[in-house]
Amino acid sequence: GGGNTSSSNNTNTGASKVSVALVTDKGGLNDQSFNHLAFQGYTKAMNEFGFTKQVIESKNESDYIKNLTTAAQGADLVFAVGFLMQQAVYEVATQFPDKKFAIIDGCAVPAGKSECATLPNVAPLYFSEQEAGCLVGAIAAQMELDGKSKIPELRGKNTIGVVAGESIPPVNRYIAGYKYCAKQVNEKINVLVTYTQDFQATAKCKDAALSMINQHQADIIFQDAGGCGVGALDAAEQEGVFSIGVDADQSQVNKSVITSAVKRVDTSVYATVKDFVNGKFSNNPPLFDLAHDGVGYAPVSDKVPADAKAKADELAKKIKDGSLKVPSEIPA
Amino acid sequence: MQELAVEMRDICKAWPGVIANDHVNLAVRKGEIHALMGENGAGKSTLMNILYGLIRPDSGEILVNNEAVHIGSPRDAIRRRIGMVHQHFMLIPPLTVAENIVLGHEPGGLAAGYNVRRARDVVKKLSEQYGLPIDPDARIEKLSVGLQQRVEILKALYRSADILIMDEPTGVLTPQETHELFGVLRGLVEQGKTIIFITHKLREVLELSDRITVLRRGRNVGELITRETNQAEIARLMVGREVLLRVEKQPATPGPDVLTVENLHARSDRGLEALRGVSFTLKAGEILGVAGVEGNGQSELVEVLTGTRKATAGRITMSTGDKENKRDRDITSLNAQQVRKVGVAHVPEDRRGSGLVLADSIEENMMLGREGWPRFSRSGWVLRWRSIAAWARRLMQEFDVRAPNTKTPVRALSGGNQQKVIIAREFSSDPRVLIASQPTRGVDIGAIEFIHRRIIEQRDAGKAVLVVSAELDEIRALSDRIAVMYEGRIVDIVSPDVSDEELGILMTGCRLEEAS
Amino acid sequence: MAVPTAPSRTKGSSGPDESPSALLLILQKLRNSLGRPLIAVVLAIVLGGIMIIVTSKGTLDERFTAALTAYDALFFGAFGTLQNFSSTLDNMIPLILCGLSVSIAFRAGLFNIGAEGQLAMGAMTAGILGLTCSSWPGWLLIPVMILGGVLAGAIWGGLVGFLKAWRGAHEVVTTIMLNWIAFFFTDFLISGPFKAPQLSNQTQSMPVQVRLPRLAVFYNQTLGTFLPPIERPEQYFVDVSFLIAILVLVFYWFITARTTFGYQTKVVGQNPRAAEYAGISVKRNMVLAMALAGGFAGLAGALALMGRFPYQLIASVFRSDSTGFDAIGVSLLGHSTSIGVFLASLLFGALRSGGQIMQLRAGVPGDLSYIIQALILFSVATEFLPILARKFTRRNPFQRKLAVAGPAARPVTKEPPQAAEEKSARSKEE
Amino acid sequence: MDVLLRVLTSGDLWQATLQFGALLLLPALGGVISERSGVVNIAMEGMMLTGAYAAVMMTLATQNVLIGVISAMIAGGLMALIHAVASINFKANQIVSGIAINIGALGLTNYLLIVQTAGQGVPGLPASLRLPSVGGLPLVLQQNVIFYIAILVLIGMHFLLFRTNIGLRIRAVGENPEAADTAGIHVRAIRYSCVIAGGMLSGLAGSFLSLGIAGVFNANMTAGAGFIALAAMIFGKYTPVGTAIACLIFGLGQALSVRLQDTGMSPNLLNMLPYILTIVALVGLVGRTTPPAASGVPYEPGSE
Ligand SMILES: Nc1ncnc2c1ncn2[C@@H]1O[C@H](COP(=O)(O)OP(=O)(O)OP(=O)(O)O)[C@@H](O)[C@H]1O
Ligand SMILES: Nc1ncnc2c1ncn2[C@@H]1O[C@H](COP(=O)(O)OP(=O)(O)OP(=O)(O)O)[C@@H](O)[C@H]1O
Ligand SMILES: [Mg+2]
Ligand SMILES: [Mg+2]
Repeated sequence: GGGNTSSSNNTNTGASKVSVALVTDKGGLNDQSFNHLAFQGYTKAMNEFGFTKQVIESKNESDYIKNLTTAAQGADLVFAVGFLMQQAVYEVATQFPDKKFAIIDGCAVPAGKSECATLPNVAPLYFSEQEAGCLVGAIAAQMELDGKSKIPELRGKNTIGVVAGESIPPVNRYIAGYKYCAKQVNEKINVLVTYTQDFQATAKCKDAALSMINQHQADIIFQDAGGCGVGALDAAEQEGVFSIGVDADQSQVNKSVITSAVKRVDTSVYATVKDFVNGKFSNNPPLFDLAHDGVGYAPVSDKVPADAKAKADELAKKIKDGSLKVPSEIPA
Repeated sequence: MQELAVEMRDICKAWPGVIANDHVNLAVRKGEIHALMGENGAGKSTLMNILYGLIRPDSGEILVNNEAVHIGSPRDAIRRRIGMVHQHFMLIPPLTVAENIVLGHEPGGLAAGYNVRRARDVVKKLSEQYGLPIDPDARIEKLSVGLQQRVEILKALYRSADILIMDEPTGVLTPQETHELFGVLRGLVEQGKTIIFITHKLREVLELSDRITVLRRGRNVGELITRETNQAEIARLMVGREVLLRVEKQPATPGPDVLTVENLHARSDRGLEALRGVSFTLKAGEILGVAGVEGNGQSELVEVLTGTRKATAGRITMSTGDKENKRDRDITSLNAQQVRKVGVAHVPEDRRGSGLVLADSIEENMMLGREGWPRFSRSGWVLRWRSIAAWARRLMQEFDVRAPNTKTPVRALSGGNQQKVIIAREFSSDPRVLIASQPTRGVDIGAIEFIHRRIIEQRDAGKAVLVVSAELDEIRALSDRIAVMYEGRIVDIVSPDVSDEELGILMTGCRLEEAS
Repeated sequence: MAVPTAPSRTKGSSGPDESPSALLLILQKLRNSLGRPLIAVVLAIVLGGIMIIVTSKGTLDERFTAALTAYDALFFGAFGTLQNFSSTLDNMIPLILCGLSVSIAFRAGLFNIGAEGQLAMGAMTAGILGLTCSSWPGWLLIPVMILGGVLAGAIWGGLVGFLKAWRGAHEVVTTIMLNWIAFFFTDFLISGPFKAPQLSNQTQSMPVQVRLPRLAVFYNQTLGTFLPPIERPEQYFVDVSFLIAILVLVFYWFITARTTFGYQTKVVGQNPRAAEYAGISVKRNMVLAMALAGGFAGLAGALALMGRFPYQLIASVFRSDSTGFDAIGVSLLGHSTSIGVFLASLLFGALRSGGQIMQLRAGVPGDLSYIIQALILFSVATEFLPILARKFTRRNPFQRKLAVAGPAARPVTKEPPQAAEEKSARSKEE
Repeated sequence: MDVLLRVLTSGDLWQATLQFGALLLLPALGGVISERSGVVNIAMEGMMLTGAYAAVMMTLATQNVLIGVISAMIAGGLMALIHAVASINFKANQIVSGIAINIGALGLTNYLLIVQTAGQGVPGLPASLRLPSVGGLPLVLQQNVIFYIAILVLIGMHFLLFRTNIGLRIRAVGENPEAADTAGIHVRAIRYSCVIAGGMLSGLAGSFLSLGIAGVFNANMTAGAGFIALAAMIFGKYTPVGTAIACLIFGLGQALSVRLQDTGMSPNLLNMLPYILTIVALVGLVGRTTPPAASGVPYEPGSE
């Protein structure tokens, strides 16, 4: 570019001096999950604060450290998306102490260790997926309690399911909350879990959901498998039962979605940029939980009876006031 | 002036680096058998492929029945009633005879279902009409070459060809089959068809054709009337020098037995009994010719002898060559490498299929099967390219292999030169037993002369030589004794002075004394 | 399914008009082997540029600038700084090794789609050894891990050769299936028995003594004690396994060009019937070649584990890694020769590292580098150049050929070549 | 054991088996016809992915699912056309060309997805823009319409290849193009048609995946299905019926791997099932498979 930086769209504030980069994990921007959401938050911040877009999609694990380094060389704030980048963030952040880093779903972990290390320039952005999972689990369980007579689409077997991708921490936290709170609400409920070991092969997730529905008469399916999981939503629609979306409000994705477990990655990214711009970057950001509005459930559809929604709200309140602790490990 | 069926004027065709046809003219009269002759690579096939539309000429003009025509593809040629039997059969092995014949012109047309019955009827009618019996439902891959040849002719006739091009049709035929074929061709001419006939065999030309056109290095070097010429003149025209049509040789001076074969049995690829008790001995310094109609176990015999096929019974022993130690060595169950090691060299019948790796260079082919020998590698493991190249260079010179250098891929050599590569490799390995299968198949007279001389040299150097050939002329010219095979057995071993008739009788499985 | 056969040593040298001068020969060879791919690369880049122009926004001028910016970034990202270049080199390591894996199989006439699975098994085995013998000293454990990786890959690859030799099971099917089996099996081990406590889907990092140092660090510790040392060596990502990859390239060259084994596998690959005639065991060579192929890929796995941050095995990594497929392109682009594989790896490695910088700096999705990769493969594969050249000279080929095969060339074509008969055999070979 | 028995006797398992089978069958049949004409096609994966992408994008653009399906077939056909031009006219190495298509298709769909949707991904399709399933039948047969089309294609292709004159010509071209040429057959025309038809079938499979099964387009949503189809084609000895059986075996493995998770076995180990099943079947039952003789060999008539 020329020396005269009179670029047309960046003229609003002095804030155009900030530069922010986003490094996705191997899922890429099209993952229909946290990379995608992070990019949405990033875009929002970009529009507001007027920095230039600096995004790298990693193609495999060996790219993480390279891409973070490259990003750190050109940006003041670098977002690393995904817990798989934990070690790489530690490595790069120690090399660039004057640059700020934020990592979604993780923290800086020195190679060879498994505990987080606290670095002054790394903000770990954690989400209490289990709390979001809990709320949608409560809704599902209450609907099962209400039963077929009230909600004719149900199969009447008091069975719900989760179609999960791979067994990784964020996924398992969702499942943990879902199962735990479903049992809280409805002791006898049967919660099925299937891992498809895939976040992309839509057909596989659809089949897994169909199997739950047709074999076990599950009638509310929580998808927890990114792009693959869209197939599970579709299975529910096809069989005339219900589904629950994940990460974002997926009611637009499929008609069968009654609500979604929401994880506001976009908000967290946006908020972090905002803090950074305002000079308030912290290496100890709040846990993005229910209390901080980091997770939650999306507006329910009209298929959800009022008592189910009420149940969710009741649990939400308990969680917020601390009287209910949702485990992050899947209960037996 | 007789009417012309085909006239080709000023045909030029260049391939990268080679001019195949250089202003060639050819005139073929209606109703004649016109022979096209020339060395390997003279451009005969190219010229005929141009006439058949497989190759487009760079320039030149084609007239069919005195009418200038454009032949852009075989479809055009077929429309002009030109049929061609290619040097290499254009058949599809897994399909049946009927399918092969009607292919491209199926009864019912393209859009219809394939009608087995109608195709079969078509073939039956054709074979009756022209006296060429064949089973329409047989798969091509199960047919003998002779029958495949017949299918090719029927294919052309089915497309109602009036002008029939035959590119080296006798190259792989037995004498009997050749004789039959000639009968058929004469019959076709009587029905008003015109035949263009390519062959390397002078005798056949003199026997069959009316007129002869000779090509040399892409040029038309003469047109002869068969009645008025002789073998020597044709050969001279073809090669451009005098050719010895018969190799001189001294009577053999056989030494001790080298190879002894006792009661050998083996199965063919299809699991049939191909050898049913073959026994013979081969002496140092003699050539034993194996004659017989193809498919009577000759191929299997050679394969068993050279270690590429397992014998099911019987014994092959080889003398150790050691004067003091007279114990023989049993080589029945050795593999091909081991057989080579004990001193057996092998010129295979299918040079392109198994004797050479076409994509590889001459030098690489010169060590095929012997790469572990000290000349080519250190301790059988690390190749010595310098020595390999030097060796190849020497052999190329010694055996007159014509190619730019030792790194030329053998694919770019002519058939004759490819054969010389194999001959060079095998003959130079200082074997004690030399087995040559169809050593001159498809090569021109110049090369035949050369190869024959080399074989006799080997004999005179005291090697035991086994020659298998479908060419009676060749067998007769080379052999000191002739073994005739029939249905997996050696019917008799006779001297080369027996008459053609007598050999013919042996080849049908009768012994001479029985017949007389 | 036919497998493209390995080229013969004779590739560059053809035509009677060749001068015997060694230097000229080399130059000509270089032109023949490099010229075409180079033009292919240029063409691919032009097409990719058109793609950017079509899909970006703004006036034509802006679009054009966008394309230029993108390529500037691409090139910069691959070669622009020493650091970027080191990333390119780092990307090359598995590409070289897996490229050789595909190549050796090609030479034996086998199509190895299974490099990725063999790589996974190699990495897994090395990892298991590293984790279970973590108290061993580095000088012992490093070779043991590498050997273990090679061996595991060799077994996984050899199995393919064995199934083919024993039952005729087509290697394309078995390699695809074994890939997935390897992916799920390693995932099972990584997220099961060997999972690091408190981490998920990952094993512990390998013990410190087996982590291969970065090349720059290594240099500083060795040559750098005499020569000027490199500052901040840790930011150059390529590690010493690059040297190992180069050694393996030399090894491959030696095996294929200098040993009877290499010669025999080539014969087996090009003409199994000739191999039979020559007494070369087709089955044995098939198994050996596949085992060697697996060994190369297994080595790639072990080295990636030991040489790359974070020195641990992560579940589902192998499945989403495209190295095994890129390697097929590398191998074919490089004509299965060691130099070719090296250059093709350089190209692919550069596109990989450049592509990400391109996305970062020019905002063009990094996937464009995949599109360019595909375009390069296409234009190399189609060999459109000779065909265009022929079309171009078609106007008067006869005169031209005369010049080529003119009087001077007569001696070598004295027995003029001929063809029709060979055509089917020949085309089969190609 | 109980679980296994229950699973094996459930209609749901067989329904899923058939669906996975059909999804693989279409591209595999595309491979069969291409290979039968003598052109190796390992690019089913890429053609499927392109088809899936085109189907969704065109359906969204035109709000017409039929146009979406046709676009998918055209997109697959176009990819195949590239392959055909490369392998037939330019005598490209057909494996390289196939690899290029696979890499290119993945790159292209991801690239366009980001460019076209500004990184936001495509929305799910409403039911009206979906390929419908056939209801009112026994569970096993309640399949998407494309399933039934796949069955028709299977029968049609078997009939075409082995019972018609066109099929005779296709097989002839695949076995010995030179012979076919001299018999007056237009080799290039046949090869072009077969390769493009194959691509269209892969494209159709892509639309089955995106419009029928998933209702959305995801990055790399084929996730290797095209390669399994390739394997199925070889496994099935390049015959339509054999290929169908291979697809079923694989589909069964796939369906089982999800359903057997009830046994508490590791999902990772269970996921190996379809692949192991295929190898065992290949080694145990099928053995040697020989492709059409001229497969992968560019045909160069003497004139070129
Ligand atoms: N790829 C190629 N490029 C250039 N020339 C070739 C190529 N392949 C073959 N040739 C030429 O074709 C000739 C081989 O032709 P052909 O097969 O007719 O040999 P031949 O001598 O006729 O064999 P036969 O013994 O069967 O008569 C060689 O002389 C060679 O120059
Ligand atoms: N397809 C081809 N590509 C390159 N060169 C060819 C080709 N076909 C033929 N030639 C060349 O044309 C020349 C003439 O070949 P042609 O096959 O016509 O010879 P021929 O007279 O039929 O020989 P033969 O008696 O061996 O059959 C050969 O020397 C060969 O080099
Ligand atoms: Mg000829
Ligand atoms: Mg010839």
